[in-house]
Amino acid sequence: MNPDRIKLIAVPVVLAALAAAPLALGTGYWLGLATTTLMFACLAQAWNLLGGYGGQFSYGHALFFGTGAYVTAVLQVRLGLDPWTGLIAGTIAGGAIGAFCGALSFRYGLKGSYFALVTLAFAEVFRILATSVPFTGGGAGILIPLKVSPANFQFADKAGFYYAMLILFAVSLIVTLAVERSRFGAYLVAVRENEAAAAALGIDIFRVKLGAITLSGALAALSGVFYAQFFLYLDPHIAYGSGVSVEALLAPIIGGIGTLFGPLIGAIVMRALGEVANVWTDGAPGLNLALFGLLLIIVLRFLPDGIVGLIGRLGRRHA
Amino acid sequence: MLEVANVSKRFGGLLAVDGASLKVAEGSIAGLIGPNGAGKTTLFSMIAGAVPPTAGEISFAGQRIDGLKSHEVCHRGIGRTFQITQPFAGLSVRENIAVGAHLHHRRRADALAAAAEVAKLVGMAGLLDRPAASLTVAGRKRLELARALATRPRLLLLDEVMAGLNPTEIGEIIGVIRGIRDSGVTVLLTEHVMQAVMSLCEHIHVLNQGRVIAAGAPSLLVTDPKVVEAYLGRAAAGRIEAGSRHAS
Amino acid sequence: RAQAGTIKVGVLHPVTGPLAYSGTQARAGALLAVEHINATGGIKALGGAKIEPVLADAQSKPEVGAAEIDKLNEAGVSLVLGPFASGIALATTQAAARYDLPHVVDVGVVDQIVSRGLTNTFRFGPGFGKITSTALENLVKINDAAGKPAKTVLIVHEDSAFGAGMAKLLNTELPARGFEVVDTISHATPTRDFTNIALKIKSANPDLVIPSNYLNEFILMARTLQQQRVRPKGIYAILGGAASNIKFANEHNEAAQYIMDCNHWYDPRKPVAQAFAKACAAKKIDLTYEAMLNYACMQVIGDALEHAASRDRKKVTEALAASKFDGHIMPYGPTLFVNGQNEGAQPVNTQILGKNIEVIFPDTFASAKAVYPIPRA
Amino acid sequence: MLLEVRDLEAGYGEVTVLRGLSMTVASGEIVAVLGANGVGKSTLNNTLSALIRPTGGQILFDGTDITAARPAQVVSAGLIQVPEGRRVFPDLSVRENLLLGSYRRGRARRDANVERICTVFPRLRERFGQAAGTLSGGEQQMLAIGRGLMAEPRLLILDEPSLGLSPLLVEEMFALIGAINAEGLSILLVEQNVAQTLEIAHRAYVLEQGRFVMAGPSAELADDPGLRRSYLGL
Amino acid sequence: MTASLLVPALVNGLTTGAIYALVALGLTLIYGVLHIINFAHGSLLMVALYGVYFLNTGLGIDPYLALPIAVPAFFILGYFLQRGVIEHTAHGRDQNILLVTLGLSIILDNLALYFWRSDTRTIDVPYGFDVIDIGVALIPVPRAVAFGAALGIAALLWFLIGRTDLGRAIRAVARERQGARLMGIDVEHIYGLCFGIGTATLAAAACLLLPSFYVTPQVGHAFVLVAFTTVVLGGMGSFTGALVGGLILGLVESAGGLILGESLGQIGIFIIFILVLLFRPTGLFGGKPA
Ligand SMILES: Nc1ncnc2c1ncn2[C@@H]1O[C@H](COP(=O)(O)OP(=O)(O)OP(=O)(O)O)[C@@H](O)[C@H]1O
Ligand SMILES: Nc1ncnc2c1ncn2[C@@H]1O[C@H](COP(=O)(O)OP(=O)(O)OP(=O)(O)O)[C@@H](O)[C@H]1O
Ligand SMILES: [Mg+2]
Ligand SMILES: [Mg+2]
Repeated sequence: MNPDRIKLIAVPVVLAALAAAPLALGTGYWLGLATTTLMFACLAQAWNLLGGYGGQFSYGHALFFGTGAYVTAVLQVRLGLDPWTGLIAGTIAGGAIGAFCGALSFRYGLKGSYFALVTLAFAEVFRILATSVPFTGGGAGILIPLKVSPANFQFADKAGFYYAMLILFAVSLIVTLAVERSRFGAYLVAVRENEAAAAALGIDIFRVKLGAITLSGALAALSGVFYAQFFLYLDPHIAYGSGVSVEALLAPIIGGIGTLFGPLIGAIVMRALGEVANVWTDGAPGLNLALFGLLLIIVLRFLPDGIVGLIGRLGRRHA
Repeated sequence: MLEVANVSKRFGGLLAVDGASLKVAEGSIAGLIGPNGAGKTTLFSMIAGAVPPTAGEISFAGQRIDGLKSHEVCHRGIGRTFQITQPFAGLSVRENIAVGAHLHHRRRADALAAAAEVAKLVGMAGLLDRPAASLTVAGRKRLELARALATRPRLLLLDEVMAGLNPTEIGEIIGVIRGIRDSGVTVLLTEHVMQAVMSLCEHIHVLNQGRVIAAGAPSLLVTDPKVVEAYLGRAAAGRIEAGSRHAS
Repeated sequence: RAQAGTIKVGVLHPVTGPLAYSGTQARAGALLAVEHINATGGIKALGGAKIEPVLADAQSKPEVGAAEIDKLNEAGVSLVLGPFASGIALATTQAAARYDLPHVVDVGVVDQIVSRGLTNTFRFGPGFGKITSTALENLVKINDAAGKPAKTVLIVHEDSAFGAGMAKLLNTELPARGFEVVDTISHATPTRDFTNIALKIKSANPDLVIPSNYLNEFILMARTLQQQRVRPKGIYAILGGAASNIKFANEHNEAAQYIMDCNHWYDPRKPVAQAFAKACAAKKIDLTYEAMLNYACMQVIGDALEHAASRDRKKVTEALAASKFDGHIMPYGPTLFVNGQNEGAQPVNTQILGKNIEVIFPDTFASAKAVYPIPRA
Repeated sequence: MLLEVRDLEAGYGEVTVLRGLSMTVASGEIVAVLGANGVGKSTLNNTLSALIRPTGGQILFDGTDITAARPAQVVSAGLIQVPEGRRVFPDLSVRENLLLGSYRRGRARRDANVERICTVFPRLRERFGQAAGTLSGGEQQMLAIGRGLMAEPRLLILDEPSLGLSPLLVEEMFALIGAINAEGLSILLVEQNVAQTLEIAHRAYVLEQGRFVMAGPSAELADDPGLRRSYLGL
Repeated sequence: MTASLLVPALVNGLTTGAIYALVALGLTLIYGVLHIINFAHGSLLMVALYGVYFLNTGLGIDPYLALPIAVPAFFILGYFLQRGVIEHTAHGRDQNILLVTLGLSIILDNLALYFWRSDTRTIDVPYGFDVIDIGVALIPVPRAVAFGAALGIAALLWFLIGRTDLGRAIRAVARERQGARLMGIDVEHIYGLCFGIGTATLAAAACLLLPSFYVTPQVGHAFVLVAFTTVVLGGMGSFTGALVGGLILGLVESAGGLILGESLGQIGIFIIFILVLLFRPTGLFGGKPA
């Protein structure tokens, strides 16, 4: 069977498995962990679209995450809009910021580390702005009132949040699959591999990159919107801090960059490493995180192409 | 079909192309030769829109194309290969060619099928699933050609696609290029392999230090002292003449 | 009833990440109290059951804090103490509410923590509003007592939740009390250099500087003020990270002299408090407000467990809500939770005098008299 | 023997490219290796230069076993390769590229060597301060050869040196190879330009499917009908 | 705003900028020349600060006198980090290098937290509060020393990279490894040396910084971002650039803080950064873009 076919079957299977997961996870810690894992997987999926398929590494995906989160929160708190409208508005805002930041950087031909750093700088600018303007609540942050009701994107039990997040993640996964199978996807990969050659084959590099960053921004905003609704509190550091940007790129690299399931697998593996590190060090503060860092390096040492790369290699050996 | 008029390109203090003019007739195979560093690749890059000319005009099929971007030039129907090959290294040969084929095929499956067709044309059918990164120099040159062909160009710019091939392989690729011309594509090529240039080209331009110093039929140029001195050298000129006398 | 064994209490703080210092101090304070309670017979109403602290680390991130609540819930804790920072507290109290898990908040000063109607949430320390109003009242009193040397004020604050909120309040309140705010300078955490701020203060030449920031920045600021020869009549910190930190007082004695702070602090006259201070010294725990508040919170928890005489969360919640405990080390009087906020809670004023941090206000338990304005040789 | 290769095997991962090669280069010789595209000529060169670790066999250089040596040691011993595709340092100037040629060897006469190379390739002197990455293809080829010569090699491996050079320069290139050989330098020459190569080489090997299928003095090979058919297109 | 405020603020900006330059010098070498994005830079600075701190509190060695101890020690540390850890884990892939250095920084930060606790530590040197009065401003002595040192170190690195064989080899390796190997350049060794030198400059920065700063396990983060900014602003791999870039950032931050307020003033750094990237992506002193 060719790989394209396998993926078409694998996507519904994986989503079904994720939908069934709460049966095994119970309603407590593990379900909560699974929910945040999906949230970061969605963010990672967004990063992967731009970084993995398009080769444009961003160090500032917090920019989109934070924008999605702030837009819903502000609309809800200041204008009294409902969170579902906020979800759409946040996603659009994420895409718009992506387009804006992309238009500026790609228009001027920024590539590689230069692009990476400009995204980081944009995220910082937004962090400082969010600290300094009044309608975001400034440094004191913004608090979404607690009002449990599904119409209000606040679920009484954890499973509600889990399924809400699963739907958002499914969107990001299916968008990625669609991109992979489209002309746009082929162009995106070509731009990643060699811009000069891509241009000579009729590809408008600027437009392809712009499309990718817009889409990526919108998807990343999805996870930000979810964060806001799940935790109900935001401050500039939570939304635009560099920690979020690091999370966004860590998972795809561990999982397998430029692959469909890499971000999900990477996000799961990272949480798993974190848990292992906790257990082995008995939660000794600092030591557990240090061990997590060490495990990260060890994974890289033995899996240079990420976990999906390993699976691919094993698959080839069996074939 | 293609008309280059008084085009110049300056890199800092260096005038790489200096008021060059040339014309390529529709349906022909034209050659551009000249010593290393004469500006041939630079001229190609300007035609293909990769580098903007400092001065001069370029028109294609009656329309100005200087000032257009690479991809716009490609959409007008000009394909090019790179002297220093530029494969999409992480992709397979099939996927490489499919990128070109997408210009006329929106659907992925169609593009992949078209890629297989083109590969057959350039003799890469057996290599379709090889990663481009593992191709040898010769393989990469063919891939360049295949990718450009897949965009179905009306004019094809070939920058030293034969360098690094042995005489037998050169013979094969000459056949391929003739086939391309016969299918209605105009070809402009630069090459240092005289055997190929002589047998393929109907009309040749000689570039030296950025200027066109001679133009005409191949047989005439071999005896042009300016060309011999700047480019061919006496020994090669002698060999070519001997060769053509031998053949006729 | 032989109900021996243990009672699990979640102790949740940010012991890694940017807030690690405060989190570690807080944890140390809580554990010290557990040790004392257990050493003195545990929870007698439960047959001398020992308190078993279940440690959790919020890693200075709200989402991790919330996940840790899940874990603590599964570990079967009867209640949770923590988590030092406001941003984290908002997430953890909400997560705990899902399990009807009582949550005693130690520090988090943002008032929304207790104004959201979560019945499981009890904040032992004072909130924002209380701290500021007390700070202002005391400021007026100290200033009046010294013959009103200060008329102009300059505010320096860090720009996240607590500093920014503080500054906003001060800006509306100070003019009402006869002070003129000549400038308000906000800065990021971390800030690498305070020279500009020092220069601004020098040029604005206020009588009084009111800083509100974290430990590292406070240290840098105090040192830079000294370096740049900036000499206001007084430095009156509100929740100033270092002004109530004994290490700062020792290591930068010259720069630290006469700095006043309005902060959480214990009542040094109480014997329990003195015992606590001694225990801290023995264990080499820095004597800071994080440790004090958490020690006191755990004392309150111990008392509530006695009254609940049960591990059941509902009973514990009820006991906390009804708590009238008086035996803790803080200067609050009997505990009284109204809508989750301990009404008696209030900050006190301290001043670094020589090598010591002395309580200078309120008079009822002051250990020294305020030296203000700063004497100039 | 300056270079002696016995039963050499090498490849990439699971793919074996060289399947047991044996060859020699004597002092002062020009030895050519001929073969179609992709048979492994460059693989052979890179194995000799220790960029690829052989999976079997032995390489002796001037009597010492260098099979397991590191690239730097091979260079120190005087075995220098001018690689296919030039591999000049794109950000460095022409002059700096040349200077790095004598990173391990020939430092004492560095300035004199730069001078000598610029006399051979006057084009390089004209482009002395220009970044090598912006040179034309042919100019880069000259630079790569010049850089190789800066190391005062004892055995120079040239991988398709005429690639992309104008006929005039190809002519000069072969003359140059002859000239430096006349000064006593041994040369291993990999070329597609079979006719001219056989004119100047003393001996030649023909590589097919990972093995040498023919070897002998150039003159003999040039007359071999099989070789003429498959490599000279005659 | 009066000149009496502006002038000392600008002078202060220059001295702060020199510190940024100091931290950025090592980064520009590793990042600009070898194209390794070293996320562990801040953490290594933190380790260096602890090192100097313990030399001072444990053995009573003045931070300035610690230079000849700390600099070689950190050179060796950097060399072995590259040869022993990064080289083996990165497999030559850029994204892996990024992760390895990220992993290293997580490890270092948290081991520091575990072993040295999260306390803020400072040292007291006799000249800590001494100032040079230049009339318009007071310059603290430690700042003046750091300023001079930044100039000196930048010059030294500039000479090393631009004028020596080692420097040429480093630049050669950056873009053409295979070619470098064929010239007998030991690529892995050069990477090690380069990382070592970059780390050694951090040790120097630590010695110069400690008299007027503090150490915590988190301290590196305060400098990383601004160091990256400095590198890009100056042009990757350019030491003059790092120096001038650092000074400019110091000035911008100082002036921005004065005009917009300290908090919002930080935005100036990033806006300058974005503008430079957009309009002169090679930085002020950079050559061709990579
Ligand atoms: N980006 C650039 N910057 C500076 N000089 C350049 C640049 N590109 C090309 N040149 C110079 O322009 C001249 C012409 O180069 P070009 O590549 O067009 O030559 P060419 O005729 O294709 O030569 P060859 O036959 O060797 O490929 C050369 O001298 C080269 O050094
Ligand atoms: N890095 C690589 N990874 C995998 N396979 C490779 C690699 N490099 C070369 N090969 C394969 O090894 C074989 C020999 O390649 P090599 O480059 O040695 O040939 P060559 O004789 O030099 O060809 P050419 O005349 O085209 O330069 C080819 O089939 C090629 O595809
Ligand atoms: Mg060319
Ligand atoms: Mg080869």
